Amino acid sequence: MFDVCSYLWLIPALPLLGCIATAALGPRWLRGQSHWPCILGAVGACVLSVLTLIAVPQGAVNADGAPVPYLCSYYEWFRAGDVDVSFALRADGLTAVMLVTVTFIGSLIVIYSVGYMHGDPGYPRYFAVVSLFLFSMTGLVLANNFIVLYAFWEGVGLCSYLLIGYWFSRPSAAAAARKAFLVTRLGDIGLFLGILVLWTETNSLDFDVVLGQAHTLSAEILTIACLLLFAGAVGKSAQFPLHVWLPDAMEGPSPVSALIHAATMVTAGVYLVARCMPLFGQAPDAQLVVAVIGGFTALLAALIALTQTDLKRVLAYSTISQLGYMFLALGSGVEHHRLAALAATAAIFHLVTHAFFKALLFLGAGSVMHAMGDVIDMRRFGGLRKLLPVTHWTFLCGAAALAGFPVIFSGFWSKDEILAVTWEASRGGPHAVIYFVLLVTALGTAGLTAFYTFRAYFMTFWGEQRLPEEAGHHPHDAAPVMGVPLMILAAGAVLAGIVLGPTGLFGGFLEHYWSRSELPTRLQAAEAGGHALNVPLMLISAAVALGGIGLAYVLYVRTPALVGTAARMLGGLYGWSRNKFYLDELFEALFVRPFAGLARLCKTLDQYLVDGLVDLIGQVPAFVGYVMRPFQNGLVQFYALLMALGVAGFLLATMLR
Amino acid sequence: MSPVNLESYLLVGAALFVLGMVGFLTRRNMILIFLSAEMMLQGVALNLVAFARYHGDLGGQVLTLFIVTVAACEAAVALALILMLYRRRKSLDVSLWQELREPNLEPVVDDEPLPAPPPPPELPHLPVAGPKPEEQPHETSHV
Amino acid sequence: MALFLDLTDPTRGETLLTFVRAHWPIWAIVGLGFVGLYTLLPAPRRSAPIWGGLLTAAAILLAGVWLMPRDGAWPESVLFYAFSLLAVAGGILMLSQKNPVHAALAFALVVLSTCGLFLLLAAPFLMAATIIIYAGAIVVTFLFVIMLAQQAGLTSADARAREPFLASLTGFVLLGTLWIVIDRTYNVAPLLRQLDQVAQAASWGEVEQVWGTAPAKGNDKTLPALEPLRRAFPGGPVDVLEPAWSRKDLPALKRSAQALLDYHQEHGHRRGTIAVPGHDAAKRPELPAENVAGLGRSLFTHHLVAVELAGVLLLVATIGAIVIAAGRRGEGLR
Amino acid sequence: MTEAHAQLLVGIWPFLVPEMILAGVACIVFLGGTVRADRHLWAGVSLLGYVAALVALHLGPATTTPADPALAHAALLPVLFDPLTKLLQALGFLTGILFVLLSWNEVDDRQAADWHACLLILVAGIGLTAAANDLVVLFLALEMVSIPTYVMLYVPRENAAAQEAALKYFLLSVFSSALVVFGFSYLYGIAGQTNLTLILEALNAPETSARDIPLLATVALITIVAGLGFRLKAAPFHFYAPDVFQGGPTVMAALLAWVHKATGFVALLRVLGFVMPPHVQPREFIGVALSEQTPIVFWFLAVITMTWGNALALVQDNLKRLLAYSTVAHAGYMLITLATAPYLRHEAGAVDGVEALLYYLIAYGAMTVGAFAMLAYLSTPERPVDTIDDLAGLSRSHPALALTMAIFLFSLIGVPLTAGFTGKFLIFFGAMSVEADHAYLFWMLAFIGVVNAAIGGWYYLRLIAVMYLRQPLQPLAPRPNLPGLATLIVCVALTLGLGVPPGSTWLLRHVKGAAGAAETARELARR
Repeated sequence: MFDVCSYLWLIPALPLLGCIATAALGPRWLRGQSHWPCILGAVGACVLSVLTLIAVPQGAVNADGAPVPYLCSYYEWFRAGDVDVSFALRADGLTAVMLVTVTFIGSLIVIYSVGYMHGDPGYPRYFAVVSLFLFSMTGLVLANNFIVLYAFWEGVGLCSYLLIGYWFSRPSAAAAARKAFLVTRLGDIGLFLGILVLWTETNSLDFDVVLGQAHTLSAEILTIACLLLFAGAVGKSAQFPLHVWLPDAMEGPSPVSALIHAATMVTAGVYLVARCMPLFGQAPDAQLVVAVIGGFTALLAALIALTQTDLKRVLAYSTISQLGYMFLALGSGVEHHRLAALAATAAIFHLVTHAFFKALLFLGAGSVMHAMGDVIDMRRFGGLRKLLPVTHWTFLCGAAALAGFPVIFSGFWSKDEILAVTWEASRGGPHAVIYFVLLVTALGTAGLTAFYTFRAYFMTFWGEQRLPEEAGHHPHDAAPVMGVPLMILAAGAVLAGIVLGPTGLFGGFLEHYWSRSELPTRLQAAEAGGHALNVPLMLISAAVALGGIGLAYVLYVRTPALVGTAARMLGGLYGWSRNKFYLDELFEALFVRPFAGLARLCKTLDQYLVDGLVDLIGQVPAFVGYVMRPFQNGLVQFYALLMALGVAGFLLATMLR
Repeated sequence: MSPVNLESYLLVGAALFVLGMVGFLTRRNMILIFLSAEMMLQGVALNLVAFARYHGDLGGQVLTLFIVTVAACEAAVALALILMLYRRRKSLDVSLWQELREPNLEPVVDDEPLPAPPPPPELPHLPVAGPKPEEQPHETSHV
Repeated sequence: MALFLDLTDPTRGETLLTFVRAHWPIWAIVGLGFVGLYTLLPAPRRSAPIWGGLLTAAAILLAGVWLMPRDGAWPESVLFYAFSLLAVAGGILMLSQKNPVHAALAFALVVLSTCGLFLLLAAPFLMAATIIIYAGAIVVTFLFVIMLAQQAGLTSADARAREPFLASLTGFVLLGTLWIVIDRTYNVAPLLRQLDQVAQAASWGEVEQVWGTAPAKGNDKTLPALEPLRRAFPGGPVDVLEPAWSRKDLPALKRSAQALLDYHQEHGHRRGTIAVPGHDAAKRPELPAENVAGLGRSLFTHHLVAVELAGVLLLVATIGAIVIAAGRRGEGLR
Repeated sequence: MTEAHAQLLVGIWPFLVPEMILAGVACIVFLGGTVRADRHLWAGVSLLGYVAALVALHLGPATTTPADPALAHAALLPVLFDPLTKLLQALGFLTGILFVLLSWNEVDDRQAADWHACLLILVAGIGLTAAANDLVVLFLALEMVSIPTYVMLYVPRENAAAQEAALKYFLLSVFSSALVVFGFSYLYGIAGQTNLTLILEALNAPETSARDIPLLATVALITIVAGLGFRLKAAPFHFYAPDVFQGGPTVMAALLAWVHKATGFVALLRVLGFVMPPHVQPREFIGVALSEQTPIVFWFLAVITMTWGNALALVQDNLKRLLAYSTVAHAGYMLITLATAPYLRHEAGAVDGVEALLYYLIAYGAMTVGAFAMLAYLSTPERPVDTIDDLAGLSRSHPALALTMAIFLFSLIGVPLTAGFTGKFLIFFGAMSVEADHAYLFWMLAFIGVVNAAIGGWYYLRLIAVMYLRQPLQPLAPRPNLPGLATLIVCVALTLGLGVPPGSTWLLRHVKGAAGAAETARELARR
């Protein structure tokens, strides 16, 4: 086995090379073959990531018996006094897991894109930017200090901007790209300031140093720093109130939605908080904020998803909701370091499984779109299960995983871990009640998730077959280049949970790294040893999930049959029975209305209040510019007047001090 | 020691400076604007010479001398520049030069009309032999 | 500057109100001038701005009274008042004349009166140079241009001032502040008055009326007037004042105040002199009598570099003016 | 006039050889221009002039050193050659070379001689501004930068817009120099000396309490900052910039954005005493820079400037106007350093305000000159590049040029790996590491700066998006232009090279040396 450092730099470098090659050769020479550099880069990075994953546990161990991360310093960026920023990469358990997830899913999506983007005029551009994204994302994960992390953080934001606006000729795409950029940039301000605060307090930017000094910082500073860092995560991971950009980001190509806005980039915030767990673990107030925002976002996004008719938007809101889950987990790691480790592990576990099934769902949605002639409104098609068998089955796997279908599917296991962590948090500590409320919310959200997921599934694939005109006469299922990645992802979505979850493979691998001494030491050690499966909680969550699925089934599949039976039995009341609407209405009144009303309320609030607020923040500078414009009226004497006023004002003000 | 105190000279200097500044801001004739700037420099020169006297140091006079020199340089450039600008717009009004400004702003124009000019003096009745002097067209308010 | 309020010494903090109130005569005079100037500035109007003229004249007069030294009018004082009246009046004329030719001539008047002031200030060479360069060259050339351009008569632009209100308001604030700065820096009369009151004080209460309550023991608060006194009497026996004050020793304090007054008498400070930190006023050098030679020596030794620079500048300006006016131009540069 | 002083006066001439070369070459070019109108010839000659000046600078005497105690009053000379001067001289000559290349094919044969000669004089003025240790020299050096600018703004083009730009610049420049000299007159009044060292010494006389300057000096501070703020393009003294940039030649916009800003800042450093000559005996220098009032003034100036610049840049469509407002915003970031400089602790190697300022100035020069050079390169008379829309689809037609422009813009945003990021990093970290009683004020300043930088990102990114994400309206057809290309290459190399080591460390070492003189002053002030 080679030394890890000898190939670690290649993981970002290969996609970068791919990007350069595609950009340089693509438009002129490669054209339709522009995907090759990108695929090679992604697959190469994936192989190396797997190597890293294998190598990491075999590394040296420290006194506590925990593996020491590989730190590979390649290049000193700049040194200004005691600030020393170098291009050091870091390989430890967290990094390795993230790397494998990013590069594996990235590779599959790149391959899928070959079919999906076929014939698009911007083909080379697409692959160049996707390569650039992989470079930035792997760099972000590998960074060993905050500034390098920040650099790549901006890099992924840029790629996201370019890819959302990929079909720039559509005004909606341009607007969405702009919105995404502005809104995430708001969060980035917080991140940058958080880094500044940490630097002024610890005089270092290295993860090891900063996190190792966490216990020396005062509680206020720690809380402020954590909240600022979390602001960056809120922006990037689309949490309330900065979540508004993500649904609009669906203007980009579907594989992009799958890769960036579901599986990888949006999880950067989760990664950041997990990476800084030693800080957060000692700032319970900050963690409470994280948990509350996470739980609230999860519920809010799920409620909004209930009424969406755009398939990709349903998935986008579900992404926001699932990210909320992850933050809920991260915020629950209070009280003792064992729980902090568990929390981070649960969040990352859910991140991994979510990456699989959400990428799968988006690619499935893309496949549907592909077949339907780019129509994505679920009201305009239906009953596609015969027509698109591959898409249907793989989508079903993804939906079941997202809904948390018990035992088999991965989402069940990872979601359960999150619930377990929150349960633990609600058993003691100052904010136990809040955590208990959050637990209940999370359970409710799980039911909603199951419902809207299967609503989308049933509306798309069940019922009688309906096709929009745009689909043409013979819509075809995914070609092998698209189908195979779907199947691989489906396998992952099914198996990842049961293989890694209950067996403790994942937990064992990752917790190992968390139990290192850098985690909160001033907190009491946990009384409990290894983490046992919380069977009652599992049962409840399974019941909730099944309930949601069942309700969706009844409402969107069973009802016609129900109505038919009733009509036959009550022969004379045919006319009445023809109006199956009554039943619909009844169901609506009983079940759907309350939720739908809530959902509509949330949506309205979201659209007008939060969205408006965020838009307002974006508009403020432009408005200020608008107000200041008349000063620039072209009259040289007016300019001189303003100068003179400036002098007089400054002079008077200095006198008055 | 002069019976007139430094304070008085400084005040006159400051007054000239401020008057020059106000002139710079209000007069619209390019030449007068430039002369107003020169008046500001006169105020500065007065300050410097007064301080030089007060401190018994020639440095202030030297600086004044150079200020006068530079003013002469600027006057040369100003003269050439203003002549060329006059050639284009046929006016010394600085407000005619406001094409460069923020887009979608209206130009600033004089709205208030000038009061009616005093009636032209009675022309002496000329004998028929001489050409009748042409009426001067009245300047209308512009830009 | 509320943001920085806690940065500042609370004893020195001033609000706009107290700042204006403390110097109300100055603000009143400048305010008169402001109103007068505003009405005098060219504007489309029917009658001559007589009121503006009166107000401005009153402001100038009041300023003159304010500046008038207490100890009699010397010939030099008379000349100073004459020249500065001419200078300021010329400046106001230049601002208010609608006819640009008259305005330029008013500027010539300003230059000539300034030159007179230069002469009073022992700068004959500068006087000659300024007359030759400004009045002789610049003003005449510009008059030439104006007359060339004004063949059609007065233009509407000359009859209008740009932003007269804001401009004169700016001038008002600026001049008021500058005057206060000058007054605070160079006017020792208030300090002398304070010292006199202290020297004549019959009880400690009278001292406290002037300088406020003395600190309790161990308090490190200093005499409020100490800093201005130090500035005003460099080298003078200022430091004896403070111990006496903090001990509340009235006789000693009166003695010290009297000593300072005597020092002031002896060193011939008049109202409005002094305040050069680090320079003993008594030993201040006088300007050399031979102005031209002295200037020449200074220019060609210490300031030789500057002379060379000025030469280069003149060259560039000359060539620049030729290039601009003669024009070897095209549309080359974007 | 003592013998030693006379000796010293004679001794400064060798230091002035580079400037003399430039002035001499300028004379030759001025004269020659009347005989031959050939832009290649005169650009070549002035290029040789700059190279000769650089060589002379390199071969010439080193800095006036403090080694000899007899030379202690070298600080009383009207010009000073310390590391800061040397740095600015070298920078100025390099700038000259860059601008000769940039304007090589941009000026007509007929004006080439006058143009290049004026540029030579202007460049000589840069070094002299940094060298000035006397109000007289400083004033003349500043005018040496201004007067050629009037000519250069006017001469190349004879259309109404260029004339208007020249007029506005000229009038306001005269106004601003009047403000500056008014401040100078009060500074002179405080000390009775025109020598800057003596003035700052007088400001720090034992009678004055620490950190408080006389009222006259406060007035001088405000008027000088206002007058030089005109050059820095600090709000509210910046109003001419958008109009002049839009109406004047692109090359001049680049010159105004970088050279005038640099000279303004260096003049501020000198006249306010941010940088003291190294061989001044370590007395307790307070100067104006370290007074209580100065940081407050710069605090507000920085906030107003960056906010104003960024807010108005957001609503611009004209490229040169946009870059003008961007230059205003960048002046705001740089002003942060002047507000923080007096408070920065100076631990071994920490970057203090003056160093950060110099670093950012140089970085900013590379990127902004590059951006303007790109506009000049892309523009042709038939197909001018005026508005943002004109850049549409640049990535399609000229991928390499689009990438270059993107690099400049990224650096202006402050994206990591570019010089702009490193510079911003130094500025903001400097503000964050203030350890005074009121450190929170500087944290606030840094916060406002970061928010502004974030807003600023938007309009630069808009340009990138237009280049990369839009169809061209009418394809650009830049003429092949070797010197123009060379300018771009130099600028992009500097933008990238100075952002990462070894470039960044190299530059930091140099600016540290140049600003090193400030160290003594600050150390003493903190005691």
